[in-house]
Amino acid sequence: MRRLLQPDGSLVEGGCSRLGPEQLVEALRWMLLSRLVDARATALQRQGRFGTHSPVKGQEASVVGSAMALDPAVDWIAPSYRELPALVRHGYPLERILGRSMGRSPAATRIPDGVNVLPNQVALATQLQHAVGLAWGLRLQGRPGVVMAYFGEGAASEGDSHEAMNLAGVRRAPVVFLLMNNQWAISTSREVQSAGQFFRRAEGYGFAGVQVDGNDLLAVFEAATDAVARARAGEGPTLIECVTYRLSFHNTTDNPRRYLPPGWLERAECEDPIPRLEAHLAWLGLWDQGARAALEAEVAEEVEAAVQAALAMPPSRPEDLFDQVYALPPERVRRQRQELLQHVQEP
Amino acid sequence: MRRLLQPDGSLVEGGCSRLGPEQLVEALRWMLLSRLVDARATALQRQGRFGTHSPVKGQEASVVGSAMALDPAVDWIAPSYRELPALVRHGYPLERILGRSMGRSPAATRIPDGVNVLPNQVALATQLQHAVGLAWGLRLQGRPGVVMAYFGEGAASEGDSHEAMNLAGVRRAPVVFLLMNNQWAISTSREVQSAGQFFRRAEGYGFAGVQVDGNDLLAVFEAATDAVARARAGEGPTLIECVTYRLSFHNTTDNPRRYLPPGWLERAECEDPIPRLEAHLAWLGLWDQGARAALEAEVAEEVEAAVQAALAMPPSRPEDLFDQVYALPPERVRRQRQELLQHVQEP
Amino acid sequence: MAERNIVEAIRDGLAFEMERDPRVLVLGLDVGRLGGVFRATEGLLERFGPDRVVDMPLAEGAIVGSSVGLALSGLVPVAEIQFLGFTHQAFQQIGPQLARYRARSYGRFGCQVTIRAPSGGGVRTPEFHPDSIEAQFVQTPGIKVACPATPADARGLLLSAIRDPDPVLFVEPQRLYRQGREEVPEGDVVVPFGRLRVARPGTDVTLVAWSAAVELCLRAAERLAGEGISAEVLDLRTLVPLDVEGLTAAVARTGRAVVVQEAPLSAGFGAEVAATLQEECFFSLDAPVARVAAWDVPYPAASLEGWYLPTVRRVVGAARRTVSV
Amino acid sequence: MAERNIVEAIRDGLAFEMERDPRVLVLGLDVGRLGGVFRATEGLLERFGPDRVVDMPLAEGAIVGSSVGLALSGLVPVAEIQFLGFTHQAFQQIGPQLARYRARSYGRFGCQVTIRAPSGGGVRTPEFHPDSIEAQFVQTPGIKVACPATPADARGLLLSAIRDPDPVLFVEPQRLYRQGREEVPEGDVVVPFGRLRVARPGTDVTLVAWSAAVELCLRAAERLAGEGISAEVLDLRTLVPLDVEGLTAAVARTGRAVVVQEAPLSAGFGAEVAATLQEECFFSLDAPVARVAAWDVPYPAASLEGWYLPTVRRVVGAARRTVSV
Ligand SMILES: Cc1ncc(C[n+]2csc(CCOP(=O)(O)OP(=O)(O)O)c2C)c(N)n1
Ligand SMILES: Cc1ncc(C[n+]2csc(CCOP(=O)(O)OP(=O)(O)O)c2C)c(N)n1
Ligand SMILES: [Mg+2]
Ligand SMILES: [Mg+2]
Repeated sequence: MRRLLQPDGSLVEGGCSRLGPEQLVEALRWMLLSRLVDARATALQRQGRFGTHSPVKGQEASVVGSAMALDPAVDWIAPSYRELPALVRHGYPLERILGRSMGRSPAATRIPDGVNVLPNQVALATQLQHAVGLAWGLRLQGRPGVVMAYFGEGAASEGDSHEAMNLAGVRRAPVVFLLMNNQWAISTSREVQSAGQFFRRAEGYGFAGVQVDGNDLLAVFEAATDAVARARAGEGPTLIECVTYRLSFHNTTDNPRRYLPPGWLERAECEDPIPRLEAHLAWLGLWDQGARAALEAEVAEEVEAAVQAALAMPPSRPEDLFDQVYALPPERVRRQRQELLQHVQEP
Repeated sequence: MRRLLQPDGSLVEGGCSRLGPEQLVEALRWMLLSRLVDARATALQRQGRFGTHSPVKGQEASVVGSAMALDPAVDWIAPSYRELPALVRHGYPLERILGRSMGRSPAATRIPDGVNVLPNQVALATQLQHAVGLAWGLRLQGRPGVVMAYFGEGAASEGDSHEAMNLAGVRRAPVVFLLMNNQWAISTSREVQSAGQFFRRAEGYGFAGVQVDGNDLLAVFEAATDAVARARAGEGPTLIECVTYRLSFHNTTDNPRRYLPPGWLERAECEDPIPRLEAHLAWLGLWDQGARAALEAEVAEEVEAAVQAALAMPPSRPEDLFDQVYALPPERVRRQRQELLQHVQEP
Repeated sequence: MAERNIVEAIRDGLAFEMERDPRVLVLGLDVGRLGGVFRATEGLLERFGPDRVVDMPLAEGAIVGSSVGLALSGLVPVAEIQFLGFTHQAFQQIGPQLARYRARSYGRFGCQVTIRAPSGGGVRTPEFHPDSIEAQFVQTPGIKVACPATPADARGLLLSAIRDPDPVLFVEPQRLYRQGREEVPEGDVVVPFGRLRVARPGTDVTLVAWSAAVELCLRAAERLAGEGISAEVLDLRTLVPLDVEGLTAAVARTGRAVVVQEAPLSAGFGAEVAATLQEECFFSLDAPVARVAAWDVPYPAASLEGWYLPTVRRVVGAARRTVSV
Repeated sequence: MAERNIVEAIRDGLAFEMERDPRVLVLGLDVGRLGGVFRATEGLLERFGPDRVVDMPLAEGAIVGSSVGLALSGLVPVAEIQFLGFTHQAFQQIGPQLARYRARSYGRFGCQVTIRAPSGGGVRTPEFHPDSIEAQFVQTPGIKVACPATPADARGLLLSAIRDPDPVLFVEPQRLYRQGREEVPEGDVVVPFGRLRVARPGTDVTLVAWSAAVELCLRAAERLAGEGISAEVLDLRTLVPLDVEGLTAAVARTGRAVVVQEAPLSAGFGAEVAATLQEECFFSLDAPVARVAAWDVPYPAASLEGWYLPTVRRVVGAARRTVSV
């Protein structure tokens, strides 16, 4: 398992960081923002004002470190549902993402034109097939993009994950499979998921597989940058397994106390990627209480503004059910739309 | 790639055969029988008296060598559709197999009670999931059986193949995945199928994968025996990739001349496992023209008797449509059965 | 007898069958320590151990496909698919394999397998979780389809499902899981397949439903009663076998029927009910058989589901129109 | 104009679209050098090269799923699934993904994808190859379903399918692939979706069908004509969109209808047709809408298929009974 950053914030022997001071602070900023959104969304959900939320908590280095290897102008993200800061960095405005979970108008919350992000994917591993097709299609058209496809170690058990990776190998599609092994699929532990090592599957598909410390921003960034460079150079896909820990519940409907072994969470919390990156910044002499407070305040303001913007968005309307299902809707569906609108107007 | 038997019939340096003279002749017998059935079934199919046939031709060492590692009293076979001699050896009478393809009564041609063979499987790779469940179930019940599951390198691209192998690893199911890499999936070449090596997938699932010369009966038998022994000892699954060549068409509806590269078939024919095994018997001093002629005559007689027995079986009846679909059929289905039988009786 | 909601009744039914028949085992996602995302298997791991209550890798095809194999080995698997919408991930193993294994082997191998799956909307679940795709399984002969709507039926039909030598898809109404308790027998009390239940008697119009839509129809019938319309509510209980006789006899009595389904209109099981009714009691019908369904669009985000699903108002409207023909 | 059978018409339609629109590419099993197991893509590899005619690894989920991605990238994939029965291996990618991608992204991403698949029985194919499961796709809103029955329609509907910005399942009647030629326009002649075709005019009873069952109905109509019964044959052409207006207008004229499908009876698309007809023209119907279908059992072995599929005799019998009510 590749690691660059020690828990105390120092680099491993001979380790070398590819991120300059500004980028390190940018990364920390995304990570703090993500952590804050998790807290805010959870609170809103408890108040009945937010849909199901799946926190990124604990996995911020994996998400942010991989996303920062991408160029939003040409590269694409095929997300699962636990990659919020990656999407925001890539150009999907935070208020839209929040608004979507708050039942705001789908027109107001959809992915903006020109933002290279696919919709969140709940049907596990299905997005990997789309990612491969998209990457292959870009390549066929001589366009420069690389697709970063996120999935969990649970999703990796689905047939779609195999079919997608095998096809990617055959077509040398410019795609990076970013497997976030956070040790849990709801209550199912990593051992129940597979008897093998996830990153080793790549070899069977004829491309490189690497395992990195997913709580080490520098290691994730390094692996992702290399993979993106390879993909861009026409050298095909890479599977990156980020070994990390889910530090929160699976989602807001879950109660991990029912199944986490005693002490597991406490041990996992020692690996929290945020203090580790802060320690690194401090080790580099770039960090102090003041800097931290300033960044936290900035992030808090941004999140609050996004929440307010989301609340101010127009609500969903009945016709939203119909308006973007078909480009050319069948007559029967048109009639059903009319029927609904009439029905809604009746007392 | 593991190989024991040289093309000239000698053993490789330090190679050692686990098969005694009788077993070698038995193996050759199954292989010749299989080859003859291919010819006979194809001829019958051309006359419109036989359904679609998928020849084993070229793959006899893989099929027979693996099947001979099994104990039909306790072990199971989960076939695809290209393993005829394995099924016959395991106790599914040849005349029944042939009768099935000749439209004879399903009652007369079904797998006999007590014969541990699953039905032929046309929906590629689905049988692997059944094989794992069966193996796991046997283990849960403390029964000694091992399941040998056959599939092609094409079927290995299906999601079912991944899900089944991964589950087998987790449950340490006593199953052997026998991947017959015959280089073709209809017209799709091995390179289009995967950029990786098939046997290497096993490592990703946490169990052993081996690649053997699938035209080398001794090597296949050795690998299969080891795998069966491991499974029986509770050490879990093995993936065996038999590298072999499809020396005939995909099935009787196929015309490989449309897609085989020039010279491919001629080169592949040099690897024919039957002459190789005969050369080995000769090298051991166990084989001559007379012995061959006697064995061929014996096999011919057996095949002919099976064809005649199949022809003498009762034909299918309309009620066969209904009689084994449900153990407890819905009323509507019962009424449909009556309706059909009435309809059939009407002029 | 004890007061139980639907989840409790299912849990109790599972435990009862596991106690009664050592061949029965439960497998699925998170069914062990967690007790299932809806707690339907809570306590079973502790009681029956990890060989009979099995957390599976995250692959629906493997859950169903290995259940086929477990059944071949002589066991009686009860598989849980976390939400009915995710049976699509296992479709190749359900209709063509599980449902047909007896036919494929001409009776040599049966598959005594139950697949349990929560279904239906109205509880603000994420995408794919609320999809009502039960009709798709009626098109794959060989599997039976049970859709209980009450705690007693949930337990009684579950016992029938597990004991049925044929495979059964057991669709559970997630919206009703914890909505209301009723007396549920504790012993060996099965509810047979293929016999509908009169959920509320009535004389003017017959409302036909299954799963959570039965509850909707009961509310509509209440409202209709206030308008002087006596609506009978039929709960089909099982779609396969379909109680054609009970259905046509009941509708022949009122001469008017409204079929209510949570699935989108087109090619839903409501179409089968309407088609069958007009075939079987055409001359007793005073009005066309009406259908109230979700619209022919995908299940929407939570904020839109109230407009998507059939409502009491729409059922009442259809019943009113049907009665006034 | 040229005389073509259905396979030739499809091949010609594919080539025409690939020529017209450089974004169109064809992918599937054995579509390249072999030209597809039915030769529908024969010659395309040579003409358009391996980037536009792509042999895929053997995984239906990847064929459909990567088609979604190819469409997202701006291309227009025409995917071939070797037989409709094997769409079950890709079900999670069809209804919930391909069909819904526009809805899921609220219009940000459409999927202009056509899935072609041969279907239907009567030609002694192995297990799963002849399954008629088209109704299952009608239950997954967002995808259109075309079922041509003639060479001209095969080409004209295929052009419509490929150009439709919505995804289309294009079901091809394998029994009719090479059965009979007709004049097929060579130019840019599309057959629009949602307009049924009167395959044979008649006045006493309306036979409704799609795909290969249309040909069966034509034979039945011929036989009925000999008995003095004038049967009209309607070819629905597309199940989604369904030409409800054309259908009800036609059946209202005769007052009698028989729906014929190759799929098993229960919950087949024939149920939707019957349910719709009785809803829309109840008071014009002189007899119940009859259904003739395969039985509610799995598609059997070749030796049994003659007893399984609907026959001319059964269609004639149903029409006779319907007319005599
Ligand atoms: C196909 C499918 N099956 C089941 C589910 C229900 N489900 C949602 S998340 C989840 C666990 C996913 O675990 P993993 O892939 O490791 O991702 P993580 O949640 O840990 O990020 C499950 C089972 C689903 N969404 N999709
Ligand atoms: C799920 C599925 N998809 C497609 C087919 C059609 N088909 C039958 S055999 C075959 C090729 C199989 O190749 P391989 O697995 O290598 O086995 P082989 O025929 O070489 O023994 C295909 C595509 C099928 N039977 N099942
Ligand atoms: Mg996980
Ligand atoms: Mg092969």
